[in-house]
Amino acid sequence: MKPSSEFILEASCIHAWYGSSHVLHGIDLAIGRGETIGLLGRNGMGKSTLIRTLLGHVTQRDGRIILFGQDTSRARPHEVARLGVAYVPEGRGVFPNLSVRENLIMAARRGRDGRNDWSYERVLETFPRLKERLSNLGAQLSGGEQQMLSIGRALMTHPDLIILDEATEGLAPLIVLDIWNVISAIRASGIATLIVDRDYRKVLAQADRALVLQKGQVVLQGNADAVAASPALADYLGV
Amino acid sequence: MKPSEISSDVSPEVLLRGREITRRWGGLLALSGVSLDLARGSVHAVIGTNGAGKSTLINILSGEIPPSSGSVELLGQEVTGWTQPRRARLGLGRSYQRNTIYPSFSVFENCRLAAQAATQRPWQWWRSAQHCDASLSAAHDAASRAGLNDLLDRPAGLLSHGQKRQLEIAMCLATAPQVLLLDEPLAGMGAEETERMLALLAELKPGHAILLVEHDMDAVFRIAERITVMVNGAVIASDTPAGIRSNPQVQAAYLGDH
Amino acid sequence: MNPMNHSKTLFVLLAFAGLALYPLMAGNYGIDLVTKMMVYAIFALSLELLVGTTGLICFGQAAFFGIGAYAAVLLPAQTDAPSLLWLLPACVLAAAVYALAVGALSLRTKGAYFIMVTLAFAQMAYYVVHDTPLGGGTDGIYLTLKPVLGTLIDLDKPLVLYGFTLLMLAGVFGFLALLARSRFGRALAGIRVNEQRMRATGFSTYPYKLAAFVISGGIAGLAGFLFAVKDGFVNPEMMSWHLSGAVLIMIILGGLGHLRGALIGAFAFALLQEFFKSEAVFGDFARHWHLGLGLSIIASVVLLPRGLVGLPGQLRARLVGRSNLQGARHEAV
Amino acid sequence: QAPAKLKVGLMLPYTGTYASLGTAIENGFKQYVAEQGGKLGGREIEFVKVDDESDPSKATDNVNKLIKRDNVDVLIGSVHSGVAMAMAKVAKDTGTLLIVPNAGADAVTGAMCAQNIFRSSFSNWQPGYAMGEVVAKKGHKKVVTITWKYAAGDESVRGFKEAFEKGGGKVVKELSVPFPNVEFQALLTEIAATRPDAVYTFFAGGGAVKFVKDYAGAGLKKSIPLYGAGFLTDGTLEAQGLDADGLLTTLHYADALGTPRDTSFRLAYAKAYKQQPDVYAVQGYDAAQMLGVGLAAVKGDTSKKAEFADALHKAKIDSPRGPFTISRFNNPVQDIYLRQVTGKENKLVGVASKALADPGRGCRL
Amino acid sequence: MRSCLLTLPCAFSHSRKDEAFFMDLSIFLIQCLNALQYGLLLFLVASGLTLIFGIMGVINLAHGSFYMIGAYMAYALAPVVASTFGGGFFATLAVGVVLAVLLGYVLEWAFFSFLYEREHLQQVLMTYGLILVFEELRSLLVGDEVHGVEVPAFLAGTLPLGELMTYPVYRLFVSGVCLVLALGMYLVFTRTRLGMMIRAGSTNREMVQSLGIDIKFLYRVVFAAGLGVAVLAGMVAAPVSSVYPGMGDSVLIICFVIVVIGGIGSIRGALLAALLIGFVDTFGKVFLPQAAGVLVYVLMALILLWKPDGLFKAG
Ligand SMILES: Nc1ncnc2c1ncn2[C@@H]1O[C@H](COP(=O)(O)OP(=O)(O)OP(=O)(O)O)[C@@H](O)[C@H]1O
Ligand SMILES: Nc1ncnc2c1ncn2[C@@H]1O[C@H](COP(=O)(O)OP(=O)(O)OP(=O)(O)O)[C@@H](O)[C@H]1O
Ligand SMILES: [Mg+2]
Ligand SMILES: [Mg+2]
Repeated sequence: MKPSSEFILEASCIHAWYGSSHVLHGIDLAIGRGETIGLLGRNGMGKSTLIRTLLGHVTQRDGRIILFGQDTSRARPHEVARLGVAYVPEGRGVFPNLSVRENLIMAARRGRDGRNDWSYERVLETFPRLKERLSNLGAQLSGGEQQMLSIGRALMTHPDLIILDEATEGLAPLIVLDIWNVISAIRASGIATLIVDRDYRKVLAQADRALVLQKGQVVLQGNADAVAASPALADYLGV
Repeated sequence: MKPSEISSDVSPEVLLRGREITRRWGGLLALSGVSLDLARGSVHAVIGTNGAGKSTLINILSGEIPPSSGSVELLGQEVTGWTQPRRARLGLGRSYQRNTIYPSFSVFENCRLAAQAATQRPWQWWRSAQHCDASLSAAHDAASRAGLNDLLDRPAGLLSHGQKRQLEIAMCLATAPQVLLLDEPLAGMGAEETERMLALLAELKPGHAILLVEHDMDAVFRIAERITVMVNGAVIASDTPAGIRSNPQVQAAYLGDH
Repeated sequence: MNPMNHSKTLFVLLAFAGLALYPLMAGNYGIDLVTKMMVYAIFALSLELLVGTTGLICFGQAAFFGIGAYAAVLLPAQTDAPSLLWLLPACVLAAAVYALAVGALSLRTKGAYFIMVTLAFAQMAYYVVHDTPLGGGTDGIYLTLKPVLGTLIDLDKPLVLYGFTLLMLAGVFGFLALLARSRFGRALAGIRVNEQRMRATGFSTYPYKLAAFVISGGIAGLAGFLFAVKDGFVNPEMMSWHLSGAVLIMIILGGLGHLRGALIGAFAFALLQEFFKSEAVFGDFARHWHLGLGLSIIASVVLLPRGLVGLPGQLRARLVGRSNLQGARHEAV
Repeated sequence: QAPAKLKVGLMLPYTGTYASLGTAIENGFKQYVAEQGGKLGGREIEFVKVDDESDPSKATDNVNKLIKRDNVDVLIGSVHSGVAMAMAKVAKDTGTLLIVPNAGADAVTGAMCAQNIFRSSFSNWQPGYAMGEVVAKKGHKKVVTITWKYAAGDESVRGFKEAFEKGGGKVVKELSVPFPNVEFQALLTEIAATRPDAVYTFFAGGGAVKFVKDYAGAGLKKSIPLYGAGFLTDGTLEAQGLDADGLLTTLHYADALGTPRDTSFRLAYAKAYKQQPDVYAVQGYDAAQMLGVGLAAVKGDTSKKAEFADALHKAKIDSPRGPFTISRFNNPVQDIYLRQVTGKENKLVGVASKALADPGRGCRL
Repeated sequence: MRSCLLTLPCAFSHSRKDEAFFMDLSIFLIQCLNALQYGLLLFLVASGLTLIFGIMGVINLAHGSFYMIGAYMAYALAPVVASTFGGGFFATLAVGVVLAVLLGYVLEWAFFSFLYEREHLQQVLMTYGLILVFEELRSLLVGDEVHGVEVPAFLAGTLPLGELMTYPVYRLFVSGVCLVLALGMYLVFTRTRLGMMIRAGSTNREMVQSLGIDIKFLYRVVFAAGLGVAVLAGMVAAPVSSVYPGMGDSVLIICFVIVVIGGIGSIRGALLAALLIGFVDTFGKVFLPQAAGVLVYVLMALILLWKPDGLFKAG
C-alpha cells in the first residue's frame, strides 16, 4: 500500500442503512491521486449506495471518510462536492426545468488549483449534440443527450475526483467511445475517477484498480488486471 | 400452425406497421418519414445516434404522443387516432427508457396493477382486486420472468437502479402484449441480468413482435433479425445484422469500430 | 392478514361502536356536536377519495357540499315535509351532476392547475348563490320542513338525525373501504402514483378520474344535505373556499391515503376547535383560540409526518428503536 | 333564596374582520349590567361567550352550543347579517329570547320576525331611508349609488332609493362591487363619467376606509358630494384621516350628542374600557337595557314571552342615542341623525328623520 | 359609452357626436389606466408568492399573512422609525424589509427546512397553522381596529385627469415600484446563476447539493427574500389599501390565481396574468356588474382549459 498521504480519498469501515435495512457492511476504499478505480457488482449490491455514502447523501451511515486530508465522515453533500468531487449519478440528474445552457453553467467553477480547462466551449465540442439543443429544457432531451449533459456539467466543475455511476448508460457506441477517451484524458491530467459501468471488461481495461461488491461487502479487489484474471469474477458478476 | 412454421413463413404476419411517421418539436425534425413493419416472431432492432428519434418513434407507435404526420396500424387496424390505453388494450406493450414505475407500491403490486389492465371491471367495486386470479398469476409470471422473485414485497421505489429496470420490463410483460416496444431494456442492467433478458427475449420471440431500441450492440447483433439505423430522425439503413455490420455509413455514423 | 391490518379493522369497529353508544351518555348538545362532526367526516371522506386515493387535489369540494345543501332547501315544496326517499337521492344527484361537469372540464389540467380550476368552478357556484336571489343571497335561506321517511324516521328529531347520520357515515366508509380494495380503487391509486404508466398499460385514466370525481361530489352532496337538514339553514359561505380549505386541512391532519385519516382528521379538527374555544379551560383567552389551534397544527406537522394515523406506527418505531420512517412512508401493498 | 342566575349567551365575532365590533358590543352590554349592580330583572347575570367568526355556515352550531350546551336564557348577537339570520332561525324554533345588537338585515324584524326576536340597533333600511329624505331635500336630482353586492348594501340602497325618489329625485345608476373586493377605481371613473349631483354609498370597515380615501384621491370629493349610511365613518375615522372631513352620514347615533344621558354613558365607558365608545357599544348597552326592561316586567321569568314583548312595546328605552321605542315588529323606532365628520368625529348636524320606524315588510305578527 | 365602444366607427360618421365620443374616449383611456395600475398593484401583492410558491415550489398559504404583516409594519413601524432614525418613508421601508428577511430566515429554519422531503400537502397544513398564529398575534399585538397609513408627503400630490378626476401620485409610485420589482426578479431568476440554482433546487435537491451548492442555506435565503418582497408589497400598498384585520385572507386567493394563470414559476407570466386580471376586473365592474365577482374565476378557468400549463410555461 502507498502511504496514506497519496490518497485523495480514504474510506474505512463504511456502513450504510436505508431505514432499517443494512445495505453496506464495512467497506474499505482508497483512491490515489489520478487513479482510476472500477467498482463492479451485480444489480442491487450496493455500488450506488457506496457512492452516495461517500458523497454524504446517505444520512444513516457509519465509518470514516477522509477526503483530501479532511474528515468528511459527517460532512454534508455540498461540502464534499466543494472539496473537488463531481458526481454523475445514475439516472442522470439533469434539471428538467433548466435549459441545456443553464444546466451547464449553473454550477460551473474553477478547480481548486485554478484549473479552467473544461470550458463551456470545450464541453460543447466534446458533445456536439448538445450544441444544437442549447435552449431546450432538460426534460426535452433524449436519454443520451441528458447523459452527455450530466457528464459535461460534472466536468465544468473542474473536480479532482469524478464519480461516474453508469455514465455510459443509453449512449450510442461512438459516444461511449468518446466518453472512455475523455476518461483517459482526465486520468492523464491527474484527475481521479471512480467508475461504475455495466461493461465490466471496459472498466477493467481502463481502471488501475477494481473492487467487486457483493451484498454490501467487498469480495474481490486489487489491480485491474488481477481482478480481470480472477476466476471468481465471473461468479460475482453472474456471467 | 405450429410456432416453427410461423418463423419460417416467407411473408410473416405484420402486427405493427408505421408509415411515413414524421414528428416535429418546434423547429427540430425529430422524425422524418420513418416507416417500419414489425412481424410476429421477430425482433426488430432500432439503433441510432443519441437524439435520433428512437424514443420518439416508440412514443408515437404506442400513442403517447401524436405524430405530426404518418399513420400507425396495429394488428391490422388503423390506430393512428387511438389513445394510448386503447392501443395497449389491443395488445401493445411498451417499456420506458426512464423508469416509469409505481414507487410507493410493492414490486408485486406494480406487476399486478399492470396485469389488471386486461381485466379492469371497474364497476365491480365490491370485489377485492386480490380476488382476481387472472391478474395475480399474470403478475407472478411476469415478475419471475424478469428475475424479481426475491423482491416481490419490496416497495419499488427502494429498488436499485438495475432492479427498477427489471421491473420496468416485468410490468410490460404483465399486460401480456402481442407487440412489445422496448426502449433500452438492457440499460442499467448488469451482465447477469443482461443475459437473462436476452434469454427472455428469445423465449418471447415466437408469437410476439418485438421492437428493440438498444445501444448494446453485442446484444442487438445477437438477437435481432432485422436492424434499422436512424440518424437525426431519418432511417439511413434497414437490413439484416450482417448487412448493417458491414455498412460503412452506419459504421461512420454510429457503430465506430464495433 | 397481518396483525397491522387487524388492529386497523379493530380501530374502525371500535370507533363506530363508540359512536353508536355515544347518545346513551350524551346530552342534547353532545349529540348535536357529534352529528356535526360526523357530517364533516362524511365530507372529509369524499375528499379523501380524491386527494388521498386518486391524487387529485380538489380545492372546490365545498361547492358540491353546498349544492347538496341548497338542493335540500330549494327542491322540496314548502308546504309538506318532503320524503327522504326522493330528496336525499336528488341532492346527491344534484351535487354529482355538477361534479360531472366540473370534473369533465377540470380533469384536463394537472397538479396546481387542477387545484385552481376546481377552485374556479367552486367560486362560480358560490357567486351564483351569493349574488343572485336564487338562494336568498348573502343572508341565506331556511329549510322549514325537515325530510321524513314514513312516520318512523323524522330527521327533525336530533336523535333520529344522529342515527341516520351515523348510518350514512358507516355506509360511506364501508363503500369507500370496499372501493379502495377493488380493482377500481387500485386503479385510482395507480393513477395517483403514476398516471403515465397507467395509460401505457391500458387504463383509460380520464373516465376513472371522472368517475372518482363524480362519486366524491355525490358524497360531498350527501354531507351537504345532512348539514342543511341538521342546521335548517343554508348560506353561501357553505360554498366558500374557506370550507374547501378546511376540509383539506382535516384530511391532511388525519393522514392522507387512509380512510381512517379522514375520519380522525375531521373529529380531531373539530375537537381541537372546541377545546381551544372553551372558556372553561382558557377563560378570557379563549377568544384567541386561533392561536392554540394554529400552534397545535404546526406541532402536528413537525411531530407527525404522516398525520394522526401515523402516530401508532411512530410510537411503535420509537419502541423498536431505529426509526423506520423512510420505509414506512411507502405503502407496501 | 335568590333566584338562579340568568345566563346570557353572547354570540359575537371575536376574531376576524369584525372582532373590534364584537368587543365593543360586549363592553357596552356589560357596562349596563354593571350599572345595574350585576342584576337585571332581579336576576344575577352570568355570561357565556362564543366566537361566531362572522361565519354563517358555523352559526347554527354556535347558537346550539349556547342553547343546548350552556342552556342560556337569552341570546345576544350578532354583527354579521348572515349569522344573525341563522340565530333568528334557531331562536324562532326554540323560542329562546334573542336580541340582535347590530346586524341590520331587514328580514330579522321583517319576514323572520317573531315574538322573541328583538333588535337594539337598526334595520339596514332605516339609515338609508333617512338619507334619502335628506338628499332629496338638499335638492339633488340625479344620484348614483354604490355599495358592496350583498344583502346589507342592497337593503340600504333600497331604503335610500325609496325615500329619495319619493322626494322627487332619481337614482340614475346603481353601482356595486363584489364583496369583499375593495378596488373602486373603475367605478369612481364611472361616477365621474355619469356626473351625478351626489353619490350615496354603503360600506363598512376596511372597505369604508378605502372607499372614502379613494373617493377623495380621485378628486371627486370636491365636485360631487358623498353621502352614506353611518357605518361609512364609524370606527374608521382615525384610518380615513382628512379624507373623511365634511362627509355627511345618517345613523341612529353621533359622537357628541351632548345630552346628559350620552355624556354620562361616554364617561363611564371611557373609564371602564380605556377607549371611546362607538355606536356598537351603544347598541350593546341598549340590548342590555331592553333585556332589563323586559325582565323587570316578567320578574325574571324569560318563559313569559308575550308579557316580555308587551313590556318592550310599551317601554321607552332611555338610550345614550336618545330615547326610542320598540315597534310591533321589535325593531327600534328611533331618530336617525344627520352627522358630519369634523376633526375625526361624527358631529351631530340635526335629525334626519324623526322617530323613523322600519316598515317591517313581510312580518306577520 | 358602451354602445359607442362597441361600434367605434359610428362616432366618426356622425360629427355632432364627436364631443361625446372624445369624452367617452377619455373615460375609456382612464379606465385603461385604472386597469393597468390595478394589475401592477396585483402583481406587487403576488410577487412574494411568485418566489416562494412559483419558484421554490412551497405551497404557501401564509402569503396573505406575510402581506398583512407588511401592511401592519407600515402602520406600526413608522412612528418607531421616526423616533429612532429620524423617520422617512424609505427608512421605514428599509427597516421593515430587513426585519422581514430576518423573520423569513428564522421561519424557514424552524418550520420549513424539513418539509421539502415530505409530502407537499404538509406545507399546506403548516402554512395554514401559520395563518392562524399570525392573525392572532396581530390581534394581540396591534388590536382589531382599522387603520390608515399616511402617504409620504413628497408623494402626496395628485395629477389632474380628465375634467373631474385627479390621480394620486402615490398610485403611480406603486406602479413604479412594481415594475422595478418585476424587472429585478425577472433578471435575477432568468439571467443569473443564482436564479438557475434556485430553480434547479425545486426539482432535484440532491443533485444541486452534489454540485457543491448548499441548498438548505440557499432556500433559506430565497424564502427570506420571498417574505421580504411580500412585506415590501404590504408596506408599499398600505397607504392605498389601508390596514385591517383579515386583509391577508382577502388577497391570498387572487395571488394564487395570478401565479397559476401566469404559469407556475414564470415571472413574465405572473406579470401578464396580473395585468389581465386588472383589465378584466376593471372593465367587468363597468360592463358586467352582475357578474363582476365571478369574472376572475371564469377567466382563470378559461385560460387553464385553453392552456393547461398557464400562459407561460416555466423556463
Ligand atoms: N432509498 C432506498 N431505500 C431502501 N433501500 C434501498 C434504497 N435504495 C436502494 N436500496 C436497496 O439497497 C440495495 C443497494 O442498492 P444500490 O442502489 O446501491 O445498488 P447498485 O449496486 O447500485 O445496483 P444497480 O447496479 O442496480 O444500480 C438494493 O438492494 C436496493 O434495493
Ligand atoms: N418535448 C420535447 N420538446 C422538444 N424536443 C424534444 C422533446 N422530446 C424530445 N425532443 C428532441 O427530439 C429528439 C429525439 O429524441 P428521442 O428521445 O426520440 O431520441 P432517442 O433516439 O431516443 O435518443 P437516445 O438514444 O439518446 O435516447 C432529441 O433531439 C430531443 O432533444
Ligand atoms: Mg446503482
Ligand atoms: Mg431514447
